[in-house]
Amino acid sequence: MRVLLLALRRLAASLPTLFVVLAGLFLLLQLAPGDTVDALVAQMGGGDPVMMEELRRYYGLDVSVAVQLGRYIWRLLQLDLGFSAIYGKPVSAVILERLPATLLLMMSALSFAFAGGMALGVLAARKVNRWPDTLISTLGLIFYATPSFWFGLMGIVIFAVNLGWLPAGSFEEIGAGYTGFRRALDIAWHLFLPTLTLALIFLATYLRIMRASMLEVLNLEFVRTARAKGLSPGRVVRRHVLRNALLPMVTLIGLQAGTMLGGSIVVESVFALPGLGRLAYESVVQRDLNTLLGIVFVSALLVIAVNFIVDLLYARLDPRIVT
Amino acid sequence: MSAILTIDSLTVALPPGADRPRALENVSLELHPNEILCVVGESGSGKSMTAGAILGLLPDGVQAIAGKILLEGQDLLTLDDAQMQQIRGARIGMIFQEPMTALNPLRTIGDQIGEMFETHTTLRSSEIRARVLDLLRDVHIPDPEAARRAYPHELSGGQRQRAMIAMALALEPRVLIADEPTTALDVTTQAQILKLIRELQQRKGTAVLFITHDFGVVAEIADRVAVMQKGLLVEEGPAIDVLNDPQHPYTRALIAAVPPLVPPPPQMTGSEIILRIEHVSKTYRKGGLLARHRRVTHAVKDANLVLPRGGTLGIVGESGSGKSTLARCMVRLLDPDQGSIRLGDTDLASLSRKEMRAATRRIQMVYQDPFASLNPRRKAGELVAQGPIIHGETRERALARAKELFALVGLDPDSTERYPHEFSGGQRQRIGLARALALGPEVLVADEPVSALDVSVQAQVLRLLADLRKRLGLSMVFITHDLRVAAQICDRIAVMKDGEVVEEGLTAEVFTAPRHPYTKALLASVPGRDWTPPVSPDAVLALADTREFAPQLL
Amino acid sequence: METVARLAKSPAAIVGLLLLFLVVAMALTAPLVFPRDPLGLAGRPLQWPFVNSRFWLGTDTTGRDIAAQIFHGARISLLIGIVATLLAITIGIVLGALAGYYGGLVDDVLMRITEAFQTLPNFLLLLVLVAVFGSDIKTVTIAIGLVSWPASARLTRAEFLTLRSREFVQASRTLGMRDVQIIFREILPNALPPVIVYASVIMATAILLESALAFLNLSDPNVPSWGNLIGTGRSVLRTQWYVSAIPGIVILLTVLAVSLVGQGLNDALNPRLKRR
Amino acid sequence: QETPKRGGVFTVHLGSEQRILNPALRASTGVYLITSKIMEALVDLDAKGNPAPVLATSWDAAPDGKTITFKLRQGVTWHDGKPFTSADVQYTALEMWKKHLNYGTQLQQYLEAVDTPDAHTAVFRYSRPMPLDLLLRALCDLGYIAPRHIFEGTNILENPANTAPIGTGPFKFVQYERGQFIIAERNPNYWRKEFPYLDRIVWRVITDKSAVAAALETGQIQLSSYNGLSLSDLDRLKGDERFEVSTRGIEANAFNNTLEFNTRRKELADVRVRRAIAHAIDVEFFIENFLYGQAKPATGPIPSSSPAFYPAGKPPYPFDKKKAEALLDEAGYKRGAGGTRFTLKIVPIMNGEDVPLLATFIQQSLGDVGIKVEIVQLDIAGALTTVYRDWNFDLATGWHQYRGDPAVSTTVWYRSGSPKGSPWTNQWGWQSDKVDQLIDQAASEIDPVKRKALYADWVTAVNEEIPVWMITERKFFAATSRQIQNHHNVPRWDSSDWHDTWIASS
Ligand SMILES: Nc1ncnc2c1ncn2[C@@H]1O[C@H](COP(=O)(O)OP(=O)(O)OP(=O)(O)O)[C@@H](O)[C@H]1O
Ligand SMILES: Nc1ncnc2c1ncn2[C@@H]1O[C@H](COP(=O)(O)OP(=O)(O)OP(=O)(O)O)[C@@H](O)[C@H]1O
Ligand SMILES: [Mg+2]
Ligand SMILES: [Mg+2]
Repeated sequence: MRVLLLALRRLAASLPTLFVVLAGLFLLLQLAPGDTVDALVAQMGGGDPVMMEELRRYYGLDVSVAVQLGRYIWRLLQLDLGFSAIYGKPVSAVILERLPATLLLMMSALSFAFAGGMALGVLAARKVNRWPDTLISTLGLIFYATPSFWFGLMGIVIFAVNLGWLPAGSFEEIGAGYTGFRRALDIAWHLFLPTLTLALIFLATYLRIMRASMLEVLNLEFVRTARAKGLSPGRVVRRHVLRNALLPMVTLIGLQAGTMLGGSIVVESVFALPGLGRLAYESVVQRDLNTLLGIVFVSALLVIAVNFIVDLLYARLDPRIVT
Repeated sequence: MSAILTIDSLTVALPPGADRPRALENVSLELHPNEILCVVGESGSGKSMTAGAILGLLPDGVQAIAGKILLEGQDLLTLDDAQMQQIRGARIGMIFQEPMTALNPLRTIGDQIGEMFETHTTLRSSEIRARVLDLLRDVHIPDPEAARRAYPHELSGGQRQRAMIAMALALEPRVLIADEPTTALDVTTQAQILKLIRELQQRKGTAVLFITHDFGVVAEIADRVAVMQKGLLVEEGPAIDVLNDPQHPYTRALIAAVPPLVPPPPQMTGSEIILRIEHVSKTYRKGGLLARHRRVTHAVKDANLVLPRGGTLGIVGESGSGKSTLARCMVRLLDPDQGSIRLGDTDLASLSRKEMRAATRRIQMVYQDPFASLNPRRKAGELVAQGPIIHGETRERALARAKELFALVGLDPDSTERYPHEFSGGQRQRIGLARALALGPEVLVADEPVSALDVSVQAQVLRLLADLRKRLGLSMVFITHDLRVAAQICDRIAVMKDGEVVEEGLTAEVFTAPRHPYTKALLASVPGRDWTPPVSPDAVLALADTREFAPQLL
Repeated sequence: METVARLAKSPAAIVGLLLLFLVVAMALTAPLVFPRDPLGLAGRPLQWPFVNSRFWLGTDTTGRDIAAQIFHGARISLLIGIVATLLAITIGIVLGALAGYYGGLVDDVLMRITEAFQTLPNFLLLLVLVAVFGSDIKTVTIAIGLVSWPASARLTRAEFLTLRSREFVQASRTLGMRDVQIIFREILPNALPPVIVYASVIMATAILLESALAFLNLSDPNVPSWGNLIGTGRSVLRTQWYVSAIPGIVILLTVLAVSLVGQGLNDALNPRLKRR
Repeated sequence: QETPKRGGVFTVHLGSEQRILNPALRASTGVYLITSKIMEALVDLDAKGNPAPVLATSWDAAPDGKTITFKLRQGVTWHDGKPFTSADVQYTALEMWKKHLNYGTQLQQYLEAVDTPDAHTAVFRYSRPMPLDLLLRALCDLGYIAPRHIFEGTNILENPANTAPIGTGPFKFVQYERGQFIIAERNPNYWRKEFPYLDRIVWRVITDKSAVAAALETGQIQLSSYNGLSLSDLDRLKGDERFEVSTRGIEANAFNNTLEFNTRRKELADVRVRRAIAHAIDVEFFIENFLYGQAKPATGPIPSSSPAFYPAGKPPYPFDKKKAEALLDEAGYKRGAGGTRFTLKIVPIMNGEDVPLLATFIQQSLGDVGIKVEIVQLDIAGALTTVYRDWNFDLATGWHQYRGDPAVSTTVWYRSGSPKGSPWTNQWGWQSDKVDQLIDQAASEIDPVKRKALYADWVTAVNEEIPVWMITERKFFAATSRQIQNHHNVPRWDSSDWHDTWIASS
């Protein structure tokens, strides 16, 4: 109950930001050359002006920008994200269809990056300045420097094309009609390479932060206290260092939620995944304003939610924080 | 009585590039059961290194290269890590200086104390819980059950230090090492902790190696004293002897630098009031829009003070009592919520920002932290010249004046080209002073200007201040938490508690006949109040030789 | 000076500097080694590397010399990296400094704006900007700068928050200094080191962002950028994978170089690590 | 040939998400590829390319060309069980084709009424003569019939049947999972008894071209048509036994690479400059090296695959650098400092993989004759607006699709008077009375022989002036698994109903 209240309060606090983002984007996109009707006509391979004017009227593009914005906001206030021009369905429905793939991808990439980054960071910090540290840090730097889409492409070339071990794309085997566990397995198999691709750069970041944070905490007074108590080094790390060192990592999750969504645009288009990122790309190209704003709305909510969860987590980890 | 811990010709090497090659040189010490051995010395003399060497917890790159450390006959330097782990905590307990940082902020007190038993015994958790409660009771923490479940940040500094002591003594080690355990605490709390250590030590017969830089504390608690200087043990003996009849010149100098608690006879000051503070209040507000989340601290409540021209007004009080807040209001670093601050006939509190910028040349401030108060990216001379330049002086003239000021505060005038980090703490404090003086202020507000300095340096800076005051006719507001310092330098004293000025009057009167109970308690807590350091002027001169300061100022 | 000396001691930084030097050398010598227009038709499309001695890295789908594009592309990547980074950092520093120094309402407003930028996935914003303002190289560079500043603003703000309560800042105020002077002359030089270190991260990201844009066919086709080359190679990925692979490796090495130098700088500027 | 086998799932590549699945509202290959199996048109083309009956069984034009009567097939029911009647035809023609359908509104501009004397007769009445051959050829694409009872009285554009189509075709719509797949299953009550053979058709959305080949090779899809594969993959798969890669059965959908000139720009207003540009581009080289030979130089706006109209000829502007330079010099644009004569902006209209390649090739080629070219990269909506509404271009390059009859969508590229903003029409600021006249005459000429002659004149005229240069003549390629039988057996097979398609067991 208290958590719910907190969540609501947090949401209320972020509303102005959200509003600014949506209105700003709306106005920005008005400056773009062409509108959704142009994109539609392009897809159809042509059309005549009468029909185009008619479509503009239909999509409500024939009135002034101010009126359009006013209408949009009015609808938004009623929690209506509007109608998608590309898909001819309510935006909320379109987004809901695409959300699972993105969420799954983000979550698996995040868990992978977090767990891997943590493990490698701890290892590197404990062997600081010795060869495992050097190796891990170097790998981290290389991961960080790899363009993710390129890694994905090369992954496809090697693992899908040459070796044939992994699928080259898509979310699951279509029409295979798998259900239950078999389907989960199938999805996991399809998401393996995309997850790796998206996670790589974050893994590198987490690794670096974890290493630095471990080294920092290892220098703190209370670690000396713990050692003076006669604790073994392993125990010192487990019981005193780790949790403290995790705090900046947790903060980082919140900070990077937005970046990760951005990264999924590229990854989803490399692997042809039906996710929000690719939808966002398509709606920019197709000038589907409602869908794009809807995605921004949802992803902002997502970022806010992630940050909220991070804060809760932080408060659990750190008793000094009162929520 | 045979020693329980013997340090025999211990030499500890520092890594290349450190300020000296050896942290400890040929140090020999004995610690007997049921005694408190105080190790004193200035910062960097190697006190902490001694403790670290005993526990085998020296920093990376620092190594014991010669000598022995015998604990009940066993040489600790020959033990491997696993064996040392058996000894740490179980046979040697340790208390550190900072109660804020020495406890893991993310785990409860009970958990951290219980860990001692988990590590070294096979007790069951219910037994551990009972033992922890007993320990907390032993160290007189109010409501031990609550304290057990509390996180460190939920306890006060004194309570945390009690918890540390409980933890160190959990397994009743024969030896307890305490590295400046009371330095970070207020005097009243310090007095309680010292009493507690004494009490527990006597009850359990523990041998305590007590590290401190404060001779007052030594006088309060020590059975025997060892004095260290730059890694060498220069003097050792029973407390009474060393304190009252020090042999080594260094010891003599150190002790001479300790200000006596008895104020000197009052100086004559005029009756003209230069600074008058009336009904000043300041409240800090923090936090969100919702009333529940707002945090309000009434840092200063209706303060009234007067500073006579040419006089020094001391403001004393415990941490958080509002001393700094009041000082910042005086120079308008903070805008007081209400009240007036009359400097001559101007009310500083009512000036606009622009007017205040012009008025800054009349009232200047000296800061506590010699490291943080100087911009590390500016040359010393520039730092001093900055003020005049801002107020319209030409650059050359201001820099020339800076050189004069350097000489005035006892710095080499040629050092204006150096950067702050190339000076020692005391020297930096002199730069800060020169910067404040450069504008020729009528009033100087000094917020704990000597608290961060070693006693010997502190003595010099205090002397310098007194000297300048006489020569330049400065009026000064002097903030300190050290009553010994206040006694020596201030004509008038104001005692603050929780934002209020609870007592104000001539120093001699306040010290000899305190009226407010809080003032009484404060005075009663001063460590070693019964001991009057023997003063010998030659000792002070001897100390000066060990420093690089210009001797004409002493 | 000291920093440079310390930088020279770190092997990672040396490797980074060396790689960076190579990239810069490529950028500088490009017009000498490959005087012809790198986008001009050089020969038959899709020749494999090391087959034709005239095109030792082969040709792409439009018959352009890959090696020439790699060399000339170094200029583009460096240009984008440097200009976008300068832009991002300047915006970040100014906003962060104002927010951190003044606090209160100014801070609230500026941080709201920063947050707004951070809730929006930066790549998405970049797409929108490019869709709106077109994709010539200037626009792309500015757009990348515009989406990259929030982190540096936060960093600067955090530095200012700690520094503004430092005693030396208070001292400047009690000396009668004006806010502008305090912000830019007293605090900023002290707040700069972490921001400079972070600049390397921005620069690395900027190079990656441009290549991702190019990969989606949204960067400037009139310049020989590495990302464009990867993008063109995508359609022949299964057969002539080298078209994408080569520029990818070059981007990797460049970004690696920038990060290594950044890390070296970090170590050199971080006082805590000085003693090691 | 084996005997056809019933059953099986045919999986087809779909290259882009479709906003709408109603071919009576949207004429595009993307829609046909799916919905032509579900909904049917009045007529379709037979193997020889002649109009063949589907929902219309016969047709007849009045001598004045203003009245055309269709007899409709009897006993056909919609997928929801309602009977198909002339009311459906009337409704679709007047409410959809004439009002909403792209190209349809143009085609049916002069349609005044559709009379329904009985349930199986529909009489189209025009205010101007309508050539029967034009109408029939156009109706293959623009003649799909939608169920009146579903649409009538609703907002046509928002009707759910637009994305869950109900038709009379051999397959019934089952499911559309956005971004992923569309499924249709066998219609047991199809009017061609015993047909279709297939149980199911699944269209998989794969937007990324490089992923398509992998899907094909791993058997995830069995057909990718309309150049859904990249040129290099098409080339590679030609050598693969498992697939047939050819243009067979897609002949009706020819297209050209184009180069549009904005004649508002003074240099380009000079026909010599336009010709010089055409001469400067080595089309053969481009085709050979960039298109893997999958094209030939065009001889004019009417492709050779359209025998009813194609006037034989040679490519009008063969590659000749010297001549190009001479023409430019003659026009007064001598090479200036750095060898540059002038600079042009080219806007690629990205509706095909080869468009950016051609833009680059044009840039390279014109650079050689001293014309500096800057490519303006825009996404397709941006490019269309920039070229067709804002006229903010010097050159543009994209595709022209020929739709069976020049009058459907080709002549508008040359005819003046198209409203500003209308894409793929003459927005080049170029006008010729002679050409306008020829176009208008041919559009209402009901004698096929005379029509062909008029178009031949027209081709000569526009080749002379080249306001737009049709550079190459191309056909779409499809890659089909050899398991699939009876595929590409009619000229617009991919857009046909697939009632006789079946899958051989491997
Ligand atoms: N980690 C370290 N690496 C190198 N030298 C060090 C390190 N820690 C301390 N030193 C040096 O060792 C010497 C002794 O330091 P130590 O900490 O024992 O002094 P201290 O007497 O405890 O001083 P303080 O009163 O300031 O705590 C000093 O010269 C100091 O500079
Ligand atoms: N910037 C601030 N915001 C909120 N509260 C503050 C702030 N500065 C000080 N306080 C609070 O105001 C009270 C008085 O603080 P102040 O610094 O004046 O005490 P002090 O007597 O100088 O203590 P110390 O001896 O530790 O320096 C304390 O409770 C402190 O926590
Ligand atoms: Mg110490
Ligand atoms: Mg204070």
